[in-house]
Amino acid sequence: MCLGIPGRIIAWVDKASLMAMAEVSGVRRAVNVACVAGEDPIGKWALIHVGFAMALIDEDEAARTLEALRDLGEAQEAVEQMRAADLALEAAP
Amino acid sequence: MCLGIPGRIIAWVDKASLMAMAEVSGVRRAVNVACVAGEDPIGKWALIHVGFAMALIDEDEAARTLEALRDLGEAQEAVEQMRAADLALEAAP
Amino acid sequence: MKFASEFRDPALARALLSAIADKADALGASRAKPLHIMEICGGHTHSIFRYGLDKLVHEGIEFIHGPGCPVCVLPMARVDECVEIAERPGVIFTTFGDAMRVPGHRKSLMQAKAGGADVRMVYSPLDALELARRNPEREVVFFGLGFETTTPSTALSVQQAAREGLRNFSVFCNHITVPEPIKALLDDPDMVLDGFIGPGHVSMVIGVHPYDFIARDYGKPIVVAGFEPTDLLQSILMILTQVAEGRAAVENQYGRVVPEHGNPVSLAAIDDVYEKRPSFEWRGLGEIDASGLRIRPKYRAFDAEEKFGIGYARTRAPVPEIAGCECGKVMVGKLKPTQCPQFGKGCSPEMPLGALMVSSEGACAAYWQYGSRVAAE
Amino acid sequence: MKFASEFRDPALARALLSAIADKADALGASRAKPLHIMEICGGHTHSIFRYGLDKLVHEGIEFIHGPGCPVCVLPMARVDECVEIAERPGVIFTTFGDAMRVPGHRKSLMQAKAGGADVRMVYSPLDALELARRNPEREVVFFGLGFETTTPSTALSVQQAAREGLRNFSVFCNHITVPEPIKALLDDPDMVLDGFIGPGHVSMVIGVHPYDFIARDYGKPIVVAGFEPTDLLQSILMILTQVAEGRAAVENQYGRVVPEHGNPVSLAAIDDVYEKRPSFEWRGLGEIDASGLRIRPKYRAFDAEEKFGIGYARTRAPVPEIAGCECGKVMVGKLKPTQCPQFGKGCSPEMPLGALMVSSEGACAAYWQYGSRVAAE
Amino acid sequence: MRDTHVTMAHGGGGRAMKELIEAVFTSVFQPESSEDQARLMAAALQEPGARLAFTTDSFVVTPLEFPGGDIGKLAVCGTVNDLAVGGARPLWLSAAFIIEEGCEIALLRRIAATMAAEAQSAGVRIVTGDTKVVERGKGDGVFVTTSGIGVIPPGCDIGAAHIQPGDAVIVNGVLGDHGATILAARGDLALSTDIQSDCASLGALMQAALAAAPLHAARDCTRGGLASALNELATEAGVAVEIDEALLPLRPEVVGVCEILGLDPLYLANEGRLVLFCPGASAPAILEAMRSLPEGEGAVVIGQVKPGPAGQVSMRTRFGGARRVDMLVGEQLPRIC
Amino acid sequence: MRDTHVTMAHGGGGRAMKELIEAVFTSVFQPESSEDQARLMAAALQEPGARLAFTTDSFVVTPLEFPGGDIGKLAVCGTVNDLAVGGARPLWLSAAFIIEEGCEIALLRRIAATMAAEAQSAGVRIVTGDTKVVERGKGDGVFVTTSGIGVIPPGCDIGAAHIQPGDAVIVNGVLGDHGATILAARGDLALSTDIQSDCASLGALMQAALAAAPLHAARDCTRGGLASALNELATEAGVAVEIDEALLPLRPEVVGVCEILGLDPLYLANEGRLVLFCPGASAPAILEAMRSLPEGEGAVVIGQVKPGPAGQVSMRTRFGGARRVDMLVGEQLPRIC
Ligand code: SF4
Ligand code: SF4
Ligand SMILES: [Mg+2]
Ligand SMILES: [Mg+2]
Ligand SMILES: [Mg+2]
Ligand SMILES: [Mg+2]
Ligand SMILES: [Mg+2]
Ligand SMILES: [Mg+2]
Ligand SMILES: [Mg+2]
Ligand SMILES: [Mg+2]
Ligand SMILES: [Mg+2]
Ligand SMILES: [Mg+2]
Repeated sequence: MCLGIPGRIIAWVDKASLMAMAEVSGVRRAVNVACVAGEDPIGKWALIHVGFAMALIDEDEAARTLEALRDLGEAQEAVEQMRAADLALEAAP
Repeated sequence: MCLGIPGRIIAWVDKASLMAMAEVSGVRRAVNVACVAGEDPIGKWALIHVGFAMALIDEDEAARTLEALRDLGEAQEAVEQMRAADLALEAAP
Repeated sequence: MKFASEFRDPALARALLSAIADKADALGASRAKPLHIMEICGGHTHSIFRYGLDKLVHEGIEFIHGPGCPVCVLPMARVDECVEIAERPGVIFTTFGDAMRVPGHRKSLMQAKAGGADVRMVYSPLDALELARRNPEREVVFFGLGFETTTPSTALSVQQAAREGLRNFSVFCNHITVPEPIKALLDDPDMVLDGFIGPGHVSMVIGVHPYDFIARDYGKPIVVAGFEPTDLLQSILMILTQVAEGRAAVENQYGRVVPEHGNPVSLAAIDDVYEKRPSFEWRGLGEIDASGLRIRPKYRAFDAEEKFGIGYARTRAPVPEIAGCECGKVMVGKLKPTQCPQFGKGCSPEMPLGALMVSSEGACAAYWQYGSRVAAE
Repeated sequence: MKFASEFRDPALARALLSAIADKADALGASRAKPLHIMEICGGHTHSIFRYGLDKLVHEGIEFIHGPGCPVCVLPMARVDECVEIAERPGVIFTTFGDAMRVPGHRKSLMQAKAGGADVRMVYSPLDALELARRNPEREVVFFGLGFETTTPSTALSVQQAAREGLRNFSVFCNHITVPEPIKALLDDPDMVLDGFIGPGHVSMVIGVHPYDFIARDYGKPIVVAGFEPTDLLQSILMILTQVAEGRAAVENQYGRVVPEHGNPVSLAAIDDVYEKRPSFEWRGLGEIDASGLRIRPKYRAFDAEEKFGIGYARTRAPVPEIAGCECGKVMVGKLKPTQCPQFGKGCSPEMPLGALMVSSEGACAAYWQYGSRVAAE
Repeated sequence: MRDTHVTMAHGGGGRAMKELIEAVFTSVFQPESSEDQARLMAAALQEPGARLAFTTDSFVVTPLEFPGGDIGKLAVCGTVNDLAVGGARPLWLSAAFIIEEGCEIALLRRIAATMAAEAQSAGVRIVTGDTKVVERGKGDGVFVTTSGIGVIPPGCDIGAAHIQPGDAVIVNGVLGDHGATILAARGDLALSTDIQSDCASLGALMQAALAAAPLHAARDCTRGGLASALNELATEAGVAVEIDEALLPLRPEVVGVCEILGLDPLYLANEGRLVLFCPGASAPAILEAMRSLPEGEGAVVIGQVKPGPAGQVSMRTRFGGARRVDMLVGEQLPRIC
Repeated sequence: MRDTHVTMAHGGGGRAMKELIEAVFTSVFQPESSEDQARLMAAALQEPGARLAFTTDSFVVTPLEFPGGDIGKLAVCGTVNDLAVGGARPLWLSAAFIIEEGCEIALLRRIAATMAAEAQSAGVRIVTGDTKVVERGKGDGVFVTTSGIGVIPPGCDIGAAHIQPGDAVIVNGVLGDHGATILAARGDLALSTDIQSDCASLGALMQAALAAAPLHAARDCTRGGLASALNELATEAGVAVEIDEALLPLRPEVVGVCEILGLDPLYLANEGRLVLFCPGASAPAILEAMRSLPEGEGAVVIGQVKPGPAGQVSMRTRFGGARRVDMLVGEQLPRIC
């Protein structure tokens, strides 16, 4: 449930009613930023759901996740190389 | 102004609200007969205007008018024959 | 069609035409010095052109097309008010088809409909009543237009609405009466008329006596006539006979439909529902005393003027007609349609400038439609 | 698309798939004896099929598609009520597109629209508010549907309507919450689940702690996950790791979006506008205590249940579901969609019998749409 | 199909649409392939000097079904007739449907069945088509647009330009039945009658007339009635046309509708009537040929062509008057005055 | 004309209608005669073995004008394309307009101008037409129905039945631009983008492809998008089609619209896109030929044909998964979950 999509808050539309313009891949729509207005959201990335910016995206955390995945990728490659070597050894007569 | 057309009142539709069916050359429509309901209008010819039977048609009077016209026709024919004869006489050498 | 076809008999018509010609010759009427006969009623105008009587009748008879077309005499300001009511949200504006194309200053009702107003053509005020019953959440306004022939139907519908306690039905009452403008025409010193063909269906309601003043006070013959071609021809013959005999009387050609004293039910309904306005504006004729009807206070709940705060009583400053439009002069017989500088140029049925070009009873439309157009070209 | 494309990287996915396979092998999971992992959220179900993860992942991992699709768990009686409201004269019924095709007993909202009801799809409750502003003479009803992800948007819209004093806007509130049905599932003695993928966007609002009971009381691992394919694979890996390590904890894979304690503004709006219903009916799951939200009395003016005297509180007698529909069993993982006797026969996306065939998040629709259909044929 | 009414889903381009098209249209029209174009050959078209005739009309009518026909019959007859009056032998039709959300599927089936039956009896095939669905309130049940292809055999050349002073003017039957039927069937004027639409395909009739004797031009009298067709032709041909009121075939009921509403039957729509111009000498043979077919039973001469004034149509009234019969201005409105 | 908006009078069959037609349509389309049928000859049609292609489509779109085109452009391109993808050289179009009362006449003029321009650049003539006016609330501004006639030269025979396993599947450019443009232009979702409709006539492109190398079939991807066209063709041909997600050309904005609304770009409508099936060996030459024209600049292979399962379309996802690409069920609805 709950289709959410990352978009960048690019400008205020009406600060009084907490409406700002969000952009997703070049597509713009005014969204309500009440939930993320604790800090100035302009320029930030947020998770957009049914016309509301529901959460700011933590860019560092995103980078950390990707980093961890890349590390895993390398580790897994090493494991697979080892496994391939093992298999080659086993297959050797 | 005031397009009116002779139609025959053929049956009651709703006597309480003085609505009856009128027929004009095989075309039927319910009309209000309040204005002609002094005598029972069913079977009678009436002058229909904007959905109301506005007057009963006096059949004797209609016949009298036509009769007068026919008489005129005969008289006029006679006059013309006489005139033609006159002309013929005048034209005679 | 019984009571119609018989009166369209070419043989009878021929006899009448010949008798008329004889009378007209006897009276010395000629194209140069014609007898002027006004058919008051637009329905008669329509019949004259539809059957080509204008071309068949002796050339010493000239028809003057009178003000008896309710569409033609409606001032533009009334049309503007119709449009204004029709454009209100929630309103269903009902009207006879005749009024759809009459130009207002901004637009006609047909154009208002195209612009989104809910305008519906009805055949009868009864159909408007039925719309009101079926659409209780909408306000159904009926455009009450017409002379005495039509006024009873609107009155009876208002009475019916009152009986049913309908709260969403009202009439925008612009009904008018025939005798007053005739009097105004007769008072015009420029007017030369030799006799009148009286509107038969008006007399079906009001009888023949309301025209007594024409014969008595102005010395003009008037024959109340039916609408079939022999009716009209017979009436002309009757007028010529009066002229020839030096008489002026109110005669009734249309006895099969017109009772001497009119229809009591209709008269009672008219009296119950309407009262006379002090005066009413006619296109081309200006203000005429006591020539318009309004809804009596006891039926205020069904009066669109009251409901919408609009209408004649509230907009007495006369709204100017379109410049260049000579409808007024044509309507009183001072100009022939083809003498109007707009005829066939700025004004044609597809783009009428004046109301006389809209209604098929209007003299200009009749001239155009039925072939006298060439005269202008 | 930033924050999305990176998490769809095939290389990263390959590594994750390989690591998962290793872990699954190590745990002795096989097609015959799989590990059962429930993705609670329909969004996850959708992603799994959209990216073909079900076919890519080690065969010892079996996905159980949980009840986290608000459309799928909506009882038919609610749809009937939507239709009833939508069919009232004057109402503009607004809804997310998802709900349009869900069958009711008489008809779906799409069919009601075809029948003349003014049903409009909106992208946001803000669009419904705007419709209310622009149509002051109409009653605009918004169908509030969804879990905690969506509840704040409705709540904020109600608050906004109240601030503006809108009198023609109301919400037909059928919002529901995630933790309660999970508890119900865990209490089912037949249920064998090895771990949960937690709905990331729900936790974006409510944080991760509402799931503590899953680990603490039931000893099951749960990883709150994002919706991109690597998010899902990483979460599976994290669950397998917990299983391998004999741990059961609430972990957060989706840290870039999910704050531990959720979003305070959203939580405050929820608290201000809604209160828990004593219980709420779920399709396939029956009544679940405290699993539904209703609008608090202070916002009664915006509560469609109050305005129309309709809704859950008033129709407690459960309305029977369509006979032959096995949605309930599929939803709790007791049947695979292809094991439902109706699958692909009486029930297909063009003519859905059950809600699981309607929503693109429904397990049956996903099976059909994304290729597991053949199994049934 | 389980659905009883059309929803927006049936216009989406997907499975629901395919199902609707198959259940309602292609099952009845039976096109030869599922390609979205018909591929056609006709020997007559390849004859040297043969010309292809191509025409189109959209049909919009309320009510969709009426005594004597439905919108589908109109759509087939109308396009067949537009081909036929030009001397073409109608061969193939296309049919495109714009359906309003909420339209009853059973109604669509009836319309398709009528179309198939009428096409068969007119000797044409409906070879390609299309359906679209529009939201409720943006359509009116269903609109049908047909286009038609026919072949004009070598040597056949008729049209307004060939009309000559002295030509006889012929119609194939009573006028205005369709228009009067629709006015009554609409219901808002609360009129009831027993009249039926004259809706009919006139391909065979035209072929019979062409075979009988030389003729100059023909046109079907549809919207705007006989008066508009005559005015168009008189203008295009640069001649005058004079018709005779006493010769006009009119049903009493049609006259009745016109009298009640203040309409002129010359402007009422027809859907199975044509006006035909031929040398006076051809008239007897053509009348005889026409009268041998049911759709020409009522064929009569109603007037003749005069040298001028160019573009003018007039009518001799029953007692010898004459009146201009102008083109309809806007639409005919019922009037009370 | 003095009128600025269409009223019912413009549909009445009389002078107002004639004036509208002349002022707005025939003055721009310039048909050869005023007969209500075009009379046509084309040498290509009389070649032995030549076949006539005939197709029709109604066009209904909101808004009537949108970035990259208007309903008139759609109506010309759509019918030209339905002819072109069958191997026919488009020759003649008919155009029928159903106009809602109140429609702005200036808008109609713009639409007619677009149609004339597009027809000219596509090398076809609009030779016959029709207009109807419907009451307000019974239409949607204007609907346009075009029918088209083309000629399939002797020896040219392409179609679904010719598709073979091993065929390359080619599209001529980015997908979904039209659908995404319309969704945004409609305004009710309050999305704004810079995308334009892909609306284009593909007659020249098809001729270029046909000239370049043998090809088996082509179809324009309109309503229901690429997915529906592929499903139709796979079913008709009795083959499976496998496309590759990584090869699909998609504009970021289109992806954006889809992500926001939960839509799948495979189902978005196109109006200037076709999918083409050719032997693998033909692909390079066909791609080159297509890319030499602006409407084929973005031509790429997106997949290939497999023997079976018959009728199945699947997509290899970016990381090696596979998913079924079923036909669209009803219409794509924006979703939040
Ligand atoms: S031609 Fe037109 S403007 Fe002149 S009098 Fe007649 S209606 Fe009025
Ligand atoms: S196949 Fe249909 S009826 Fe069966 S469980 Fe799925 S949705 Fe329910
Ligand atoms: Mg045509
Ligand atoms: Mg036609
Ligand atoms: Mg025609
Ligand atoms: Mg099509
Ligand atoms: Mg409608
Ligand atoms: Mg087509
Ligand atoms: Mg097409
Ligand atoms: Mg196509
Ligand atoms: Mg036409
Ligand atoms: Mg509309």
